[in-house]
Amino acid sequence: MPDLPAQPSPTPTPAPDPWAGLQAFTAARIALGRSGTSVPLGAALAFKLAHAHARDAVYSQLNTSELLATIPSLQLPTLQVRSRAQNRQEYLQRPDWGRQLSEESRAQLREQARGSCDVAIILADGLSATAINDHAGPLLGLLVPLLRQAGFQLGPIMLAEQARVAIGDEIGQLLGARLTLVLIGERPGLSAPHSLGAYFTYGPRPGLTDEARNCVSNIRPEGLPYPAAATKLFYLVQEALRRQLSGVGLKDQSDLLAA
Amino acid sequence: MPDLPAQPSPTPTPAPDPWAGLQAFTAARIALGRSGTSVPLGAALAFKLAHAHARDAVYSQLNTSELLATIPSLQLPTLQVRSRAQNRQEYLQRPDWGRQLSEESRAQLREQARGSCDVAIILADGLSATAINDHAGPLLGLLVPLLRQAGFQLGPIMLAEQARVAIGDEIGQLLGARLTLVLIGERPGLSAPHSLGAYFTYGPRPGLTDEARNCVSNIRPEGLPYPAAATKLFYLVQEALRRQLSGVGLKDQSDLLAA
Amino acid sequence: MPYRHVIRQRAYVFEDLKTLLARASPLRSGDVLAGVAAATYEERVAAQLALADVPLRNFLREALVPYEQDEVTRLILDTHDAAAFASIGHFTVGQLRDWLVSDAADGPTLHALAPGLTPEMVAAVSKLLRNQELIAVARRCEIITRFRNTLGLRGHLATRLQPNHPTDDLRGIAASLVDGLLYGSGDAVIGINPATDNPQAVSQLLHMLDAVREQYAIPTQSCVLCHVTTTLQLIAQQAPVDLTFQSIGGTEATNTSFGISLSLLQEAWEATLALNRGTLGDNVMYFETGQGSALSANAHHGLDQQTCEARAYAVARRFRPLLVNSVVGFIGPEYLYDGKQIIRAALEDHFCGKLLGLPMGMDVCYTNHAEADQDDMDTLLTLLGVAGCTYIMGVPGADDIMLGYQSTSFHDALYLRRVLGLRTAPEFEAWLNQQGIFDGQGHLLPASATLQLLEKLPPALH
Amino acid sequence: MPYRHVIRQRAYVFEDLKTLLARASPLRSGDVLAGVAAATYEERVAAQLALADVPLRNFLREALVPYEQDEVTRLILDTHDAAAFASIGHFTVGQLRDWLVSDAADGPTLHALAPGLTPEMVAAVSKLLRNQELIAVARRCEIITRFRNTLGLRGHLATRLQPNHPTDDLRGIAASLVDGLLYGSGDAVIGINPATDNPQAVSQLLHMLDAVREQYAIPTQSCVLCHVTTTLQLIAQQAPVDLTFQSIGGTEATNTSFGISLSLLQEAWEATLALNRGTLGDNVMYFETGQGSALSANAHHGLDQQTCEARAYAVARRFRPLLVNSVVGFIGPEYLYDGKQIIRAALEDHFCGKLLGLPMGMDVCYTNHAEADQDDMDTLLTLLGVAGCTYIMGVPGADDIMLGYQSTSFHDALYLRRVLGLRTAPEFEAWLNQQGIFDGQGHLLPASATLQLLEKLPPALH
Ligand code: B12
Ligand code: B12
Repeated sequence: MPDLPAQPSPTPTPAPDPWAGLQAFTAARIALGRSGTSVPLGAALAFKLAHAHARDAVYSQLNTSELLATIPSLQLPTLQVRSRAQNRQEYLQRPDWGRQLSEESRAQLREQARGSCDVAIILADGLSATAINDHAGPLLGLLVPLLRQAGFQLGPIMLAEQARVAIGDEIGQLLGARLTLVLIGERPGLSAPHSLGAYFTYGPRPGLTDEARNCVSNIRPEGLPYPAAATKLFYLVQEALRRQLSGVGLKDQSDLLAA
Repeated sequence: MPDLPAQPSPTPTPAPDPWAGLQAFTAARIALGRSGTSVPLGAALAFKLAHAHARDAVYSQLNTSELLATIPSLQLPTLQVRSRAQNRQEYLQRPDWGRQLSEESRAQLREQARGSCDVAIILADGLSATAINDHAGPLLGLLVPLLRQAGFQLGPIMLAEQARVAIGDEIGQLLGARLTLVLIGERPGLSAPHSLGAYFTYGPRPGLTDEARNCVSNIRPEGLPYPAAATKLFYLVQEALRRQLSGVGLKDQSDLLAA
Repeated sequence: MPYRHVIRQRAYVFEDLKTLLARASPLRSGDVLAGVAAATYEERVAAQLALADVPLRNFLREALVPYEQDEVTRLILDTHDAAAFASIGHFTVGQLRDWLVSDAADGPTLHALAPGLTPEMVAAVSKLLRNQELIAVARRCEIITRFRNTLGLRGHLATRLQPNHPTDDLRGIAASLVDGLLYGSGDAVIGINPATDNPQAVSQLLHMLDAVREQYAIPTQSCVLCHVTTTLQLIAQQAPVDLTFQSIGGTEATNTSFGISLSLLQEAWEATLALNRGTLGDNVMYFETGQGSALSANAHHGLDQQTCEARAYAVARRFRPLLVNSVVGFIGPEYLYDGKQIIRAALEDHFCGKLLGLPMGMDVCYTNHAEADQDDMDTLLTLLGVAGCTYIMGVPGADDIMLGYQSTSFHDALYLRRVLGLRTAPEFEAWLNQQGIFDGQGHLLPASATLQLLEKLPPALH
Repeated sequence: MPYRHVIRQRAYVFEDLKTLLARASPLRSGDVLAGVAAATYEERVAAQLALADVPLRNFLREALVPYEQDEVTRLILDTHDAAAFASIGHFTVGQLRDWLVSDAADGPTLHALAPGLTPEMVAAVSKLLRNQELIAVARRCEIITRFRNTLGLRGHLATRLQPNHPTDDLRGIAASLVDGLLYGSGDAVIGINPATDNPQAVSQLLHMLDAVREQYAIPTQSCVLCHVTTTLQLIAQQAPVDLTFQSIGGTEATNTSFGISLSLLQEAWEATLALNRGTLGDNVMYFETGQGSALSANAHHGLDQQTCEARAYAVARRFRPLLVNSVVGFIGPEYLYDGKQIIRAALEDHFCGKLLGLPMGMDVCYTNHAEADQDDMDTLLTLLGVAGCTYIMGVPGADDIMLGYQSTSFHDALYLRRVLGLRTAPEFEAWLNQQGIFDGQGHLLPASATLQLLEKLPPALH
């Protein structure tokens, strides 16, 4: 058996990777360095903490009162609906329920919805209500004026709890909307527990699947910023209404972002 | 790429091991044969089915009415008690509660127990109530007469639900028993989902641990049969009362079984 | 045709083959959600017992999704290789299991048999196998594919470098790409999921990837994982497409919900082949699959999700892909509840893919709404390494900042190669050695600022 | 001394080292039961962050169970090797982690360091390691012990043949024993758990085992796992005792509940050594441990169960055992709820034991009241194989008909050796080859009725 070195082992502070400068270009966990084949402990524990927080984000809730206070500045009525899933537990286990309105919400919409509109905007908690709490207001603040200026008639802003993307199909039909735009909390990631996704569907009706919609994802200041998201969505929604279609057939030809 | 043999592959019926005759000597899963390094499918599925049944046994319940109907033939009073664990879920999560009487049962015993006795016998569901349902009656039918003939005074037979071995310590103290004998359902095994264990403790009182008791295990017709178990227990209980001790210091010197 | 099994006087009846398969499946949330799972453990074992006795030929007679309604069914039955099947045509599912685990079923034999197996047969037999058997049998299969390097060789583990970015920022992506290369990642493919489906943005990504690859003469291939219709459009525009990617499912209706069909895939395959960009081989397709997508699109026809998944492999193998992987924990707990279910499903998917002759990799991953963590991934990663998985993902620090989930990191691949003695694709390893990144033994050298790659960073990073 | 960490303005305070360790432990039911687990995931990570900064020296200053009250604490502190510790004496727990996973911590270095590590340091650092790191570090440790053969060599996996019977029936046991030998099991030990603690019955078992071993000249050792007091009594009566067995725990009070003490173990060790029956070496003790036993006996002093467990290894190493194993899933879901918790605990136990210099095997097992099944065991088995586990159990068909739980089967060991290329102890393998059981490559030959062992069965089976 070999003797231990008389000298104390050098304190292991894993050296940073020489390309640490590249971290300026992305929020991705690059240039972490290593000890053996492992990520250094500091980075490993930071990852774990982010995991704890991302898990918490799944259980965040729509800040309805604040949203209801903000939206009126858009001069649009608001309506609150819920899906058939009563709570997070059910929501996670029954994605199908998250796509259907609850009985009460359905009855309510049947009663209150009259006439029709071009675009119905739905704010859905999805997997991160924080995303809606943080980003829906600023985004709508830019997008709604654009849509209005273009002459589109907007339905009431819907707040949908325990909702999946496809809940927009039923809502849109009940509102007589030509197109629904669902803003929804994307599943929380470690580095982005509050990312917003936008899905729009031309001719919404229950039973549609995802090939019939389009998506603009990763909306948040550290991702696709509000102005770019608003312009992109405006462009796409306009195209969809003009060409009377959405989904695989409609490509995002706006070069706004590529610029 | 090699061609497939033109001949159909021989049907794979894994050959039995040439020592299959040894199966006569044990219920253990020996001489299973093999296909590659795997157990043949028949044996693998039999194992799985046994697992399903053993899991069910954990949730079996004391057949109180039948037990209460049988025991009077022993001419002993019966009492029913419960542990602090209210149901199986709690029982599995809180072994400490399974060792304590519920408030009501404690109060009840305080009231009803008077005087003292040499041996208090407790039938506890443990992890397999089926074991008690099946084996407690026959075993007591042999053991009680032996104890009685030897002049020991017996306490009432206790039926304890959601109980662990150590519940006997509190019961014994409340009954003023010199010794408790807990018959309990051992955790169910695949081949023996209904095996009975017997644990006895001299000078029972809360706070004792297992070094203070003795155990006779695997009581069931396919394991230690009733007559042998009764004689062994009778021998050991007698010794414990004579030497005023149980546990590590008391060895099973009966050669009954070894014979 | 109903199937039955009696246990302790209780008769379990399963009305048809698909019900039998579903009831015989190990427990998972998606099958419970679909209402097709066994109600009790005993029922599940009864179904497995009944399934063991089903002749394999029944799978050729009893289509789980009607032939008339589903082009995937038609593909499976029309391309079934009766000659390859002949050697096991007299087996029941149970006999297939006993034969598969036996020494007779060695790698070459399994490879020759693959065209004779339907996905349903393979799914069925997987339900009778324990994890250890899914591992032991899969590891015998050596499925080799080539484009600019050689993937799938025994004793090798490749990685897809996945340098995603939430806005497809070229510098951000290049930064992750360089990081990955310096950690020895990228032999399977350098593949970006684009945040947007904007064809022009995708085209820029393709050009950037191609430039980096050419600049450093990396023996690998690149891919942007946009929708196949976008790729087709870009091929027409002469964009440098190495591989065409598409998510696929196991029923026609699932594929419809993905906006695809077999003829669209055929068109894409032919278009990509025509580019003729591979130097070592012409495997040009990259497919992703994953249990749950059919149910999610309400396109499962009452099948359990694992059988649907295996059927997706029949779609994949039609197009001789370079790479296939199941993104097993990607969708979420709605379909695979926790680490245990993810692990089981991953081993099944890997096994089924390999048995059907596919170059099967796995996205060892989970979402933050699932009951899983890094420990589960370490476990699964290690098991897949032993099972001979073709490749895994390489995501900086395991955190995909665009897709919102955790996959395997560059470090994870180093770990796995170290403990199991696995190597990168030979051509890629030679390149890593030459670049001073690897030491010639398959291990990373201490990072140095004088590496060629660092001294001359890709233009995107200037 | 309190420890603290602030996360998002929230200050987490841990009143002392044992609380900090408990809160930093991965979630498990036993710690929840004991009321020592972290209340939230965030709190757990906060504790891990705080723990990372604790100097290792604190563990020598702050005894988790008071020195005056506990002989295990006294053993740990009094036998601590300051010289071996010196090389890492300036580390924090976090630095120990970064060093352990580095290439500097190779096998020989770890071996030399072992006497300088206390169980608490090892438990602490294990809480900062992911499963993959528990595997990667443990596999570097080569802990070799000898009695009649050589155990623990790198690339080897041994098995304890466990031929239990509910009434200790000699024929029943012999039948299982022969079955095991014919499947290549038994190099670690042939060890019976006696159903009864009757000394005469135990003695008969010992004689039977010894006769079989002698009859076939098997290079292995036998053991009857009765209480140490019974073994002592039998040694005095000249029974053929190879190894003395005892279950041990990590606190004095746990050991009291087992009816033992350090001095009793010392006495047993000396008595067994004096028999001088080993031919290749004098490692004569066999210990079993397992998370949960301290809490079950209310003897945990507020420690988390994994730290208690690691302390049991300090008891074990005092007596230079031939074999130690944690019966990780044996006690039940009260302490380790499901497959995930069993897997994590097993990897921790194996890692801690190996780091402390013990010949660590594992009982890969579960009970029928736990949420676990064969798939979990396959998973754990495979992981432990990669981690270099010294030995596993060999139970006919994995079903222990006396102890009422499922462990690993003879077949499981064959699987693991096959997929990882592991071998039995060299002396034992030579014997298997000579008997016509193995083929010289470490694989079982087709079973034949003409095997020597079958032609001349042990007398117990006549
Ligand atoms: C989960 C997911 C999937 C799952 C969806 C299954 C499921 N039941 O969840 C699977 C793996 C099947 C999938 C497939 C595809 N996806 Co996807 N997916 C995601 C992801 C990671 C999370 C979505 C989410 O959190 N939704 C919110 C929850 C609360 O709502 P939900 O109702 O449960 O989710 C629904 C939608 O997310 C929808 N969906 C998922 N992907 C896509 C893609 C498009 C174009 C549309 C319209 C809808 C859609 O499926 C879900 C079920 O209906 C996003 C990335 C992100 N950060 O958001 C990418 C993302 C939305 N997907 C994307 C793409 C490109 C695809 C594919 C087209 C890839 C391909 N080439 O085939 C396919 C096909 C999609 C289709 N038409 O059905 C892109 C969209 C890019 C864009 N701007 O158009 C994203 C942004 C990721 C990416 N950059 O690659 N996806
Ligand atoms: C689980 C178990 C253990 C666990 C107990 C921890 C726990 N929390 O459950 C552990 C691993 C710690 C253990 C240790 C030992 N056990 Co033990 N154990 C069992 C087992 C497998 C199941 C018991 C059971 O189902 N109980 C029923 C449940 C419902 O009740 P419970 O209140 O939860 O269980 C308590 C008792 O089981 C008790 N207990 C467990 N083992 C023993 C042994 C003795 C002698 C006593 C008095 C009590 C006792 O511990 C539990 C907690 O208090 C049985 C085998 C069987 N088929 O029953 C062997 C068994 C009872 N144990 C046995 C032995 C020999 C031991 C040891 C003495 C071994 C040794 N040499 O050190 C030690 C020390 C026991 C002690 N004095 O504390 C023998 C008893 C033989 C005999 N007739 O005396 C048995 C029959 C198995 C065997 N043949 O080896 N054991």
